[in-house]
Amino acid sequence: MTININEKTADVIIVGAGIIGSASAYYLAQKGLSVIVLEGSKNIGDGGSSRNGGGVRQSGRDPRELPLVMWGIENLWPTLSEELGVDVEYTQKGNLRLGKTEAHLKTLKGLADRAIACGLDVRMIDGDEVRAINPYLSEEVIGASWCPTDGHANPLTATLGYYKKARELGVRFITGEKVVQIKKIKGQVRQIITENNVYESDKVLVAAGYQSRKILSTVGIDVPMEALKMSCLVTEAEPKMFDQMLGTAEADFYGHQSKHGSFVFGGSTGFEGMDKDNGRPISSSLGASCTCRGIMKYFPALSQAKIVRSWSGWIDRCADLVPVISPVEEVPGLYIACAFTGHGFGIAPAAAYNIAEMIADGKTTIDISALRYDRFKPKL
Amino acid sequence: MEKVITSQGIVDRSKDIGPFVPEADDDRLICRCEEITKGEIRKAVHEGMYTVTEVRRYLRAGMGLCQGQTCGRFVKGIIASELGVSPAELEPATSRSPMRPVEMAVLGHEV
Amino acid sequence: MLNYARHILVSFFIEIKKVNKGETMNRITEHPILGKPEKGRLVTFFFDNKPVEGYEGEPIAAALKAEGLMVHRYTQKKHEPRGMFCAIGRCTDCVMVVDGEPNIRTCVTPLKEGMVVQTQDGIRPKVTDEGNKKQ
Amino acid sequence: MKRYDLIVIGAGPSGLSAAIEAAKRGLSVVVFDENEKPGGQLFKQIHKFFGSKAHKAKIRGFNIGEMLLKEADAAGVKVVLNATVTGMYLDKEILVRQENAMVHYKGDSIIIATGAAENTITFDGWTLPGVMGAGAAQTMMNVMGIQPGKKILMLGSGNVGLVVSYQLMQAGCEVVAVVDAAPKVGGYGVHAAKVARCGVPFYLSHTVIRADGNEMVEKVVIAEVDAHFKPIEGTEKAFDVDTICIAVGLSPMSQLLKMSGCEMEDNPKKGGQVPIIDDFGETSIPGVFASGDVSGIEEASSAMIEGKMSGICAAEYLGYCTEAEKESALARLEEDLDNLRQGMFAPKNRGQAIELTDEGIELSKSLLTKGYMEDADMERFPGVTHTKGVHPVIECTQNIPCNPCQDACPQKCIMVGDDITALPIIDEERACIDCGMCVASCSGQAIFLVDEDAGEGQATVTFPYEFLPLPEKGDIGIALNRKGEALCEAKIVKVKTSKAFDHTALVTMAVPQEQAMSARFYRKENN
Repeated sequence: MTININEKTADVIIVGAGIIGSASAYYLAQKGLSVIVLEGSKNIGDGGSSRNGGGVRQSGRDPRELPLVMWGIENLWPTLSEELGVDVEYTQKGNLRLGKTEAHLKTLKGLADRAIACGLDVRMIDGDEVRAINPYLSEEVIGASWCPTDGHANPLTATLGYYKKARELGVRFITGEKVVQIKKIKGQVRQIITENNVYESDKVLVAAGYQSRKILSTVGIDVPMEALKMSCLVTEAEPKMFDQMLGTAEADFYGHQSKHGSFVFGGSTGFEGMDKDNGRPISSSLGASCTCRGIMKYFPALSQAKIVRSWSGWIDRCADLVPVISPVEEVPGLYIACAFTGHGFGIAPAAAYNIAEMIADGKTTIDISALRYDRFKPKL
Repeated sequence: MEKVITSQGIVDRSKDIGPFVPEADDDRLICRCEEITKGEIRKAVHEGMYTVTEVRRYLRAGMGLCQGQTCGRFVKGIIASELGVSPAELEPATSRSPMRPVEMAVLGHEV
Repeated sequence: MLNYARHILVSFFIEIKKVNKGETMNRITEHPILGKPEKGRLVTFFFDNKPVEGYEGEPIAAALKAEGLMVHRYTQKKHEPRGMFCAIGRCTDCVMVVDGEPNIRTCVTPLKEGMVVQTQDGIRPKVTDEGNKKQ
Repeated sequence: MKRYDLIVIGAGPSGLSAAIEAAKRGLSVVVFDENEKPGGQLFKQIHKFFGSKAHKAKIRGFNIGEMLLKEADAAGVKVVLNATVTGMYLDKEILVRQENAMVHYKGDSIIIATGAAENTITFDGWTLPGVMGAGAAQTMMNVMGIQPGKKILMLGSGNVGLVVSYQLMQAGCEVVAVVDAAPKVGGYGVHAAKVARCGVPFYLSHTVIRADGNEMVEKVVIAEVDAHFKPIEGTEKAFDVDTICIAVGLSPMSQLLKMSGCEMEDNPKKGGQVPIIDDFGETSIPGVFASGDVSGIEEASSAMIEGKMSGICAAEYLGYCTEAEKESALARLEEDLDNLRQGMFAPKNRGQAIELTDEGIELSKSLLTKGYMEDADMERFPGVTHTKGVHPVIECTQNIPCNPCQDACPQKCIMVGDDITALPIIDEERACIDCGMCVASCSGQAIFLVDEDAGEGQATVTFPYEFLPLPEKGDIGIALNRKGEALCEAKIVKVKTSKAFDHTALVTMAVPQEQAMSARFYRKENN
């Protein structure tokens, strides 16, 4: 395919080259639309797409987004590596959401019951059954929710895989192109103004993570969300121990062992939302140590595993912890996909597939109307 | 030909950087830890991985035990050469704590 | 994780005659500028199940190098030999399995009496003989 | 939280110098270093340093390290070893691994002096055991007390490659060749000359093609390169070696600075990623300084001065000295630093093709391309005279910042002048008393005492000797020329050692008169 690189118009312009933007571009290109993706940073997938624990899970999710992720796990994830020509390391060996106290089990049961009502195969198991599935877990674990169809994948290769495939299909990705304004012409979205250029399209998808809010405000739209800094760490490669995705009721850690052998674990300090930064997602001096202590309570056997790297990133936490995936009728031509609240990776293929349908066809395979941008109401 | 990286740091990933042409030293190891070759890195550039960070994430070059302390320069140089830019125009990979591998039991033991 | 390796090997070889008698294949015994090196106590440790002598507190890699032992590990993917490269703990090429723990940087890890040092194969000890098979 | 006025990261020449200056002015100072021994690279450097008195010239690196440690101790600096700084965070906080625990510290100011790491190059077989950094070899022999190998090829003719080649021979190893892709020797000519006169061949415009061997290096193949550094087919040469040392420059270890959010730049002239700093090392974060190699690759001598500057600035930043005191101290240091940054090897002259000395004398081409001077080159330099009786012959032919020879001579025979990069001049009016202080004081081992007519058709040549075993009076051996080739029979007539010579022995040999200006080294056996 020959691409005119001076062309600044396309059928659709996407703001943000994370996994949502890249995958949406891929599915739109499959439908024959021309797409330009504008990315403010120098790297593809520089936000939450490269800074997450790699979970591809249904359990623990809100019923409003559950149908979407279930559909993706059924229809997209199993063949994704083949489709993209990149090993996304998808492993569907279940998710254990661990509890150490009765209160934890109550929380887990509440989540499980909600998911069962949506048709998900998830159940509560006791400590012995937990250790039958994962013998490395400590006696402190007294129970868990168990969803055998959950799993994990490599967010780095999955994001870059979508990018690579979309690029092959002719999608133009432009990095270092920071969008500062969306401008309507005669009542219709038209211009996408960056620090250095002006692009034009009748359809714009804003998928810029926490930075979406500022961009959306230029056309008078608001999504109640905030940037929240989260931290992860990675160990050296270790002999194969287990395949499951792990999480906890307390959310003190989550993660999995990657195909490479390294463990990728996220955790929290309790100061999330209060952490300072210097304009970059600089790690807190307390985060990695705290996460290690959390992990060792569950996995004493990992105490000698060496941490080689830690990192932090901002998630786009929504007021109700569920993403916004929506057309914006009051600003014709504008579409939103943001506020994934730190669990946007597993749902990304399904979300992007339906976003492409939403933009190209005006209707989606899965009903995502519960994720509309105008759903937010005050509590009283 | 216009440069791949503009003076404002804008990179159009669809700009033609020419085809991937195999070279005699493609089998040479560059990343000693993760055993990534020069050819793999060069190919990744032609698959769209234009930054040190992207190559790192795509191939694991520089993500092993030493965290790219030995190969970082090489990876940057190879990418720059494929893109026809100076290595100084590319950002090196981000520095991450801990600077040396630390056991979980030690990292978790703050005094 | 593999910590019992040490106990097995120490008890297995504690009575066996030392093979090297502290010979100094590569040691500099007297240097024109630095004079005679100050060294710690001569101790026995185990390299791939063989008792070897080295000086307490010197880097494990130094004690191995003194005996002419160059190959510290074989890589995971291509199974290629690797040895000391930077000697300051940065490049991580000299890692070995020490007292059951893999990926120990031997160029900066001080030698202790009775240490069990094994050639690393990928991320595990290289299976060399009976002692390893017992694991 | 443990807090200090100043935290210094890295106990090398720069870090220790910074800590001393700050502590002297009353700051509470802690220095962390990940190594078991302090001193950084100084403890690997067993050669005598260049410079002037202010730069601790003619003192061996590891002794400078000892001096700095004593000074630091006296000033009340706390030096913590085996302490790896694993991260640097907001509010000038660092996390330090000490033993099996992590300790948080905050500094009201932080000086990062983490130094540099060795660069390498790739070739087929570069991952084989036996291929190593020249610095690694230096660590092995000078710190660990282990020979890096028996037969070694050195890749790189910069000062590191040359100095380490010499040190390898001092450690009893054989250096089979010094190889460099550049057409000219990168380091000081005097360093090259002392390696060449031991018989080590130089292969300029050559590079390593591959290392062969099953489990470890057994052979190395080099080849000549063209103007574009591409190997020329058919020029391959093989050497049986067990070790290949790579000395192709250094890169700043600036990761902590980048992590902490200091503004960085990629500056090839400074060796890579460096923080953007002012003239005295302050980064974009107020109170955070970078000094020594981490802020740009230079020498230990300049790193010490930069460290002092940062230490003084940190003191002023925290109100421990006045701005006026700072300014006057900095002015003196700037002069010292400026002195070091002169001459043909100055940072500003990097990459320039220089053919004449400052004095207008044509440089020796043979020195630049083969590592040694041809006899005919010698006569045009001011250090070479033919006075009657014993007299110094100074084979110092490049403008390098160094002047200890001028102070060493009690008779004032040798003059460098105020410009310390000037070539030494012999004052033929003043009589040499054959004390040998100039020979021992020359960090470049470029001074010889020659008596061109010692009677009976013999001449005597006194040369510096830093190998074991020492020749003994009465030994008969072979005199070598500057290239290391056997010239003639030589008889050892005197071997002088002295504490003042600091481990440099002065060996005097008698050779036939006509070899007086050619014989420069000695070998016991005839190979």
